Amino acid sequence: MRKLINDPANFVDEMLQGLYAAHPEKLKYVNDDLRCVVSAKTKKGKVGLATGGGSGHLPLFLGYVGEGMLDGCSVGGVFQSPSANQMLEVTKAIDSGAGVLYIYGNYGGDVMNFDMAAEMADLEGIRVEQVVAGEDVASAPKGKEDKRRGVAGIFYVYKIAGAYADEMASLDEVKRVAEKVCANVRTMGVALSPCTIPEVGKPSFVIKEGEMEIGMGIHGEPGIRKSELKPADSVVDEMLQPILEDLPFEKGDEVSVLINGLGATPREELYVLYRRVNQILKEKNIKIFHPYIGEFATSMEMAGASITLLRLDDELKRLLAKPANTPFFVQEQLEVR
Amino acid sequence: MRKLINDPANFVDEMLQGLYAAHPEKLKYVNDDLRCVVSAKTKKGKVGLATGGGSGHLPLFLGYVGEGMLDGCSVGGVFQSPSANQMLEVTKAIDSGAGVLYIYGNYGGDVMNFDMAAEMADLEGIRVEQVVAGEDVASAPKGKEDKRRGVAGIFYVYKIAGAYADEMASLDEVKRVAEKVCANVRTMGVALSPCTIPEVGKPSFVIKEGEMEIGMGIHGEPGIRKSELKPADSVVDEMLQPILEDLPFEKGDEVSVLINGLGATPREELYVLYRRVNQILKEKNIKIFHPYIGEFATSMEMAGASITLLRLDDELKRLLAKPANTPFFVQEQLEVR
Amino acid sequence: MNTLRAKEIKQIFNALADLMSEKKEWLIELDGIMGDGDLGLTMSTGFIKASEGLKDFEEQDVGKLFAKAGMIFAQSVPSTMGTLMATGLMKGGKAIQGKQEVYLSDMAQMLNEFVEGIMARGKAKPGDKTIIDSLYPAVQALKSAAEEQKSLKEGLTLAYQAAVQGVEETKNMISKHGRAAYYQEKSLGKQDPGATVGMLFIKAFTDYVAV
Amino acid sequence: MNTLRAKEIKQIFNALADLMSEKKEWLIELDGIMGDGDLGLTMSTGFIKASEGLKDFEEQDVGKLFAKAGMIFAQSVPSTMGTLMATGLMKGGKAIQGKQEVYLSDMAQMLNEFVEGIMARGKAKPGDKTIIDSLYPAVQALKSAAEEQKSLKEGLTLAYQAAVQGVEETKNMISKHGRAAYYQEKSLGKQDPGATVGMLFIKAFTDYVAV
Ligand SMILES: Nc1ncnc2c1ncn2[C@@H]1O[C@H](COP(=O)(O)OP(=O)(O)O)[C@@H](O)[C@H]1O
Ligand SMILES: Nc1ncnc2c1ncn2[C@@H]1O[C@H](COP(=O)(O)OP(=O)(O)O)[C@@H](O)[C@H]1O
Ligand SMILES: [Mg+2]
Ligand SMILES: [Mg+2]
Ligand SMILES: [Mg+2]
Ligand SMILES: [Mg+2]
Repeated sequence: MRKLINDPANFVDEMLQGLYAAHPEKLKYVNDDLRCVVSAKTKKGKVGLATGGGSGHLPLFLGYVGEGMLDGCSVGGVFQSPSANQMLEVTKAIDSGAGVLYIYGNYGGDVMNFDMAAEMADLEGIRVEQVVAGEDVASAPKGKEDKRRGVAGIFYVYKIAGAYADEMASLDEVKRVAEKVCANVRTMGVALSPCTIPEVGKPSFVIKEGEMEIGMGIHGEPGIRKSELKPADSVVDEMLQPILEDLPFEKGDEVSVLINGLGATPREELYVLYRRVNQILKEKNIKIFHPYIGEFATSMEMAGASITLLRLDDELKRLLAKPANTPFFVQEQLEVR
Repeated sequence: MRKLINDPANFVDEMLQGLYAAHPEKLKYVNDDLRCVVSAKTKKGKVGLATGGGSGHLPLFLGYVGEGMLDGCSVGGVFQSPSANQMLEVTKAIDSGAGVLYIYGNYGGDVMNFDMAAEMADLEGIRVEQVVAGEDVASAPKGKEDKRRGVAGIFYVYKIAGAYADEMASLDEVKRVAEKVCANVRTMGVALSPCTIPEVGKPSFVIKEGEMEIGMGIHGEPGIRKSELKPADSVVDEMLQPILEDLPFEKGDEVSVLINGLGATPREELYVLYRRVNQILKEKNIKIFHPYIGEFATSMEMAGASITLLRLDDELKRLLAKPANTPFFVQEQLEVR
Repeated sequence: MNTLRAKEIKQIFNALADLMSEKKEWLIELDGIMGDGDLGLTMSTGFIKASEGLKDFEEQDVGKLFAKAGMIFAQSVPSTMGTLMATGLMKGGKAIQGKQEVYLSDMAQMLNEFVEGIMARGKAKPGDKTIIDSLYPAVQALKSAAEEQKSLKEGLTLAYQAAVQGVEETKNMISKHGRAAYYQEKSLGKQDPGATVGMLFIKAFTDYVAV
Repeated sequence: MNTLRAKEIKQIFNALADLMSEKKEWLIELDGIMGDGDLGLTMSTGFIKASEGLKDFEEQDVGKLFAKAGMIFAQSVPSTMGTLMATGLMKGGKAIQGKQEVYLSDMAQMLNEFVEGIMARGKAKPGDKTIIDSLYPAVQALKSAAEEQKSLKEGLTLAYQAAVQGVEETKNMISKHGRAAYYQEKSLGKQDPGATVGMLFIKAFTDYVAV
C-alpha cells in the first residue's frame, strides 16, 4: 500500500474531519454524525437534492454538495453504502417543505437503503422522489438499462438537476429533468491498475503492468475485455464506439463530453484522450458544447479513465451552463451559443 | 508503464492539441507553435504575466493561464525547459506596452532560458522583469534560499500577482507583490512512488512499496530522508516542522495552506493530511485563511503530496481572495474576514 | 417446547451472534469469490449488536423484539445483506406484533413476511441466487408443517432441511443481483453466500428448539 | 593550416555532429548518474542541426557562422547544456564578427568570450564542476600559445590537453549547479558530463587541424 493514512479503520472519518476543517463555510454535518453531510448554505422553499454512496470516489459523492448542485450527502465506508438512517437524517435536514429528490448510482446496497430511507421519510411526512443513475454501457447490454451501474455521468445529473432546483423548480419538474439527463448520458471506462481498500490492505483484483481492462467498474467490477495496453487513440476508439451506438448519438447531435480520471492517471493523459474524442466526434458531425476534463468520479489510486457523453437539448444546455460552487467543483456561468 | 498515451515522442504535442480543442475560448497559441500558449482573453494596458517550464506537472504551468492569473506560458518537453525563443514569442504576444513579468521555478535550464529570453525581449524593446520562485525547504538550507527549487507554492505567486496585474498595477508593483509572496511561502514534499517519463519508459528512480522519501522534488530530485512509510499524522509532523521553523511561521500569523497531490494520491488522503495540519496550526495559534486541497503541481503519476504555507498580510489576503477563471483553476470571490 | 417467548428469542439472537462469529471466515471466503468479502464481518457485527441491543430491551412483545433487531441492523450494517436482514426482521416482526408467545404458525407467518419484505426490498425472486433461495423453501416447509399441526421442533427441522437443500440448489443458478451479478455465467457452480446466511439464520432457531 | 575559414568551420561542425553522435551513449551514461541522462541526445541533436543549418548558409563571416550555430542550439535544444552552448556560440561568434579568416589569437578571443558568456549565463565559476572546468583551462592555454606565437595546431593541441586535464579534475569537485547539485558530496569521484562536452568540443577543432 502506498497510502498516506493513519489507522485504516479511521480513514473515512479522518477524511471527513479534514473536510469540515477545510470548508466550514460550505459544509456541515447533522445528527452529530460526520457522515451526514449537508450544505451550509440553504435556500428556503427549494427542493432538496440528496445523494449518498461509498467513500473512495472523491469528488463523488459529497464533493458536489454546494451552491447550484446538491444539498446533502450521506457517506458510507470505502465502497460501502451509507445506512438508511443516515440518509433519513440528511433528508430531514435538507427538506424545507418542497420535498427531496434522491439522486444516486445504481448499486444494490445503495438502492435498498435509499428505498428504505424514502419509506422512513414518508412516515415523517417528507415527500421523497428518487432518480437512479446508471449509464455505464459496459455493465449491461441495451434493453437492460436498469441493470447498469452509475459512474461519472452522475455528475451531469447533479449539475443539471441542481441548477434547476436552484431556479425553484418543483420536485416533479426537477425529477423530470434529472431523468432526462439519465436517459441521455452514457459512459465507458478503462482501468490500467487496481486499487486498494485501506482496511483490506492489498488490491482486491489484479491488472498487470502493460495490460488494461475495458469496461471495468469503479469498484473493480469485471469489464468486457482484458487485453494488452494499446495506444491511447485505439483505447478511445474501443470505448467510444459502444457509447455512440448505444443511445445512439448521431450526426447533428450536440453533446457535452466528460473525460474522467480514475485516480492515478495524469491530466496530461486525459487531454490526449480528449484529443481523439474530439477528432471522432468532429468526423461524425457531433458538436461538442463544453467538455469537462479532470477527476469527477475516482476509485482512489486506480489508473484509468472513463469517457461520458451527454446529449444536450436547449433545456439541458441552459442548465449545464449555470454557475455552481462546491468544495470540489466551481463553475462560472458558461456562454451558451 | 501504465499510461494512456500514443507514441511517447508525441505526448506533449498531443496533450496540447487536446487542450486547445477543449478550451478554444480560453487558450490559443502563437507563432504557429503549440508550445507557445497564451490566454484568449486580453486586457489592454495590463502588465503581461508569463511562465514556462517542463511538461508533466499539470496544472503547472499552462493550467494557470487565464483570467485573473497568467497571460502566457511556454511549454517544454516532459521535465525539460522550453526554449528562449518560445518564451520570447509568448512575451511578444502578451506585451501590451506595460511590460511583462516572468514568474517561474528555480531550475537551471529554465533560469538560463528565461534570462536569455529577457535579453532578447529587451532587444525588441519590451520591458521584462523576472521573479524566480523557490520555496522547497528540503532543497537547500536556510541562508541558501536562492538555491531552492520552486514547487507547488508558485501557485500562490501566480494567483496573487495575477490578481494584482488584473487591477492594472504597474510592472514594478506586480513584481513587488510577487516577490513578497516568494518571501512568505514555504513548501515540503513527500514521495511514495516514482514516476515514468514517457520517452524513457521506466521509472528514473526507485521508491519501494511501503517506503517514502521526505523532501523529494517533483522531478525525483533526492530528498532529505528515506524511511519506511509512517502514519499520515507523523508524516505531516515531519513535513510541517521544517516549514514552520524556516520562515518562521509564528503564533498570531495568518496563513493559507495548500495540500497538493503529486498525481496518484487520492483527494481523500489529502484531506487526512489537512486534518493534521489544521490540528497543529490551531495548537500553535496560527490562523488559516483559506486552504487549497487538490492537485496544483504534479509529477505525472507519482504518489505523494506536498504541504505549502503562505504567510498572509492584508494585501496578499485581499489579492488571494479575488476571482480567477482558468482551464484548471476557477475561484469565485472569497469572503475576506 | 412448542412456543417461543421474549426470553427465548433473546437467547436465539445470542446463538445467532455466536453462530455468525463462528462462520465468519467461511462467509468472508464465500463472499470474496464474486463479492467484496464483507459478509462474515457484517453478519457477525449485525447479530452481535442485535443481541446486545435486545439484552436490556424490556419488551415482552416478540414482534417488537424482531423489529428492534431489524432497526439495529439498519443502523449498524448498511451492506446489502445487512439491509435485507433489517427489512426482513422489521417486516417479520410487524406481522406478529402484539404476540408474547409464538407458535409454529406464527413463525411461519413471521418468516413469510420476512421473505416477502426481502423480495420487495431487493426486487429479487426465487431462482435469482440470493438469500431468498434458502429462506423461501424454508417458509414453504414451515407453512406445510403448521397446516399439518407438526411440533415447533419438527417444523423448524423441516424448514432447516429445506434451507440446506435451497443453498445446494443455488449452485445451479446464475446470480441476478448484487456484485456477483456482474460475473454472470461465471457464478455457476458456486454456492450463494447470502443463501448461506439464510440457512444459518434458520439453523439457530432449529438448534435452539432441538436441545 | 594556420587559419580557419568558413569552409573549414562548416567541416568542423560536421565533425562535431559525428563526434557527439559517436559519444552519445557515453554522455547519456555520464549524465544519467546524477542528471536526467539527456546530454547525449541533446548534444548529438544540437550539433547535427547546427551542421545542417550551416551547410546552406552562404556566409563568409566566421563570427556569423558561430552565432548562427548558437541560434540553432537555442531553438532546438533548450536543455542546460544546449542553452549554454547556444550562449557560448553566440557570444564567441560576436567577438570575432567581421572576420573571414581566424588565427590562433582569434580562436583564443572567440573561446574566451564563449566561456565568459557561459559564466554570465549560468552564474558558475571555475571549480563548480561544470563545462567551465574544461573550457576555462583550454582558453588559458590558447591565450598563452597565441602570446607565444605558437601555430594553430600547437595551440589547439595544448588547449585540448588542458581540457582533458580539466575534465579529470572535475572528479575532485562537488557539483554546485544543475541537477547534480542536489547530490552534493555524492558527486565526488564522478567526472562532470558538461565538462566532458567542453573537452569534446575542443577535440573536434584539434583533430581537424591535426590532420
Ligand atoms: N437484490 C437482492 N435481493 C436479495 N438478495 C440479494 C440481492 N442482492 C444481493 N443479494 C444477496 O446478498 C448477498 C451478498 O450480500 P453482501 O455481501 O452484504 O453484499 P454487498 O457486500 O455487495 O453489499 C448475495 O450473496 C445475495 O444472496
Ligand atoms: N549553471 C551552470 N553553469 C555552467 N554549466 C552548468 C550549469 N548547470 C549545469 N551545468 C552543466 O550542465 C551539465 C548538464 O547538462 P544537461 O544534461 O543539459 O542539464 P539538464 O539536462 O539538467 O538540463 C552539467 O554536467 C554541468 O556541466
Ligand atoms: Mg459483500
Ligand atoms: Mg459489501
Ligand atoms: Mg541532462
Ligand atoms: Mg535535461
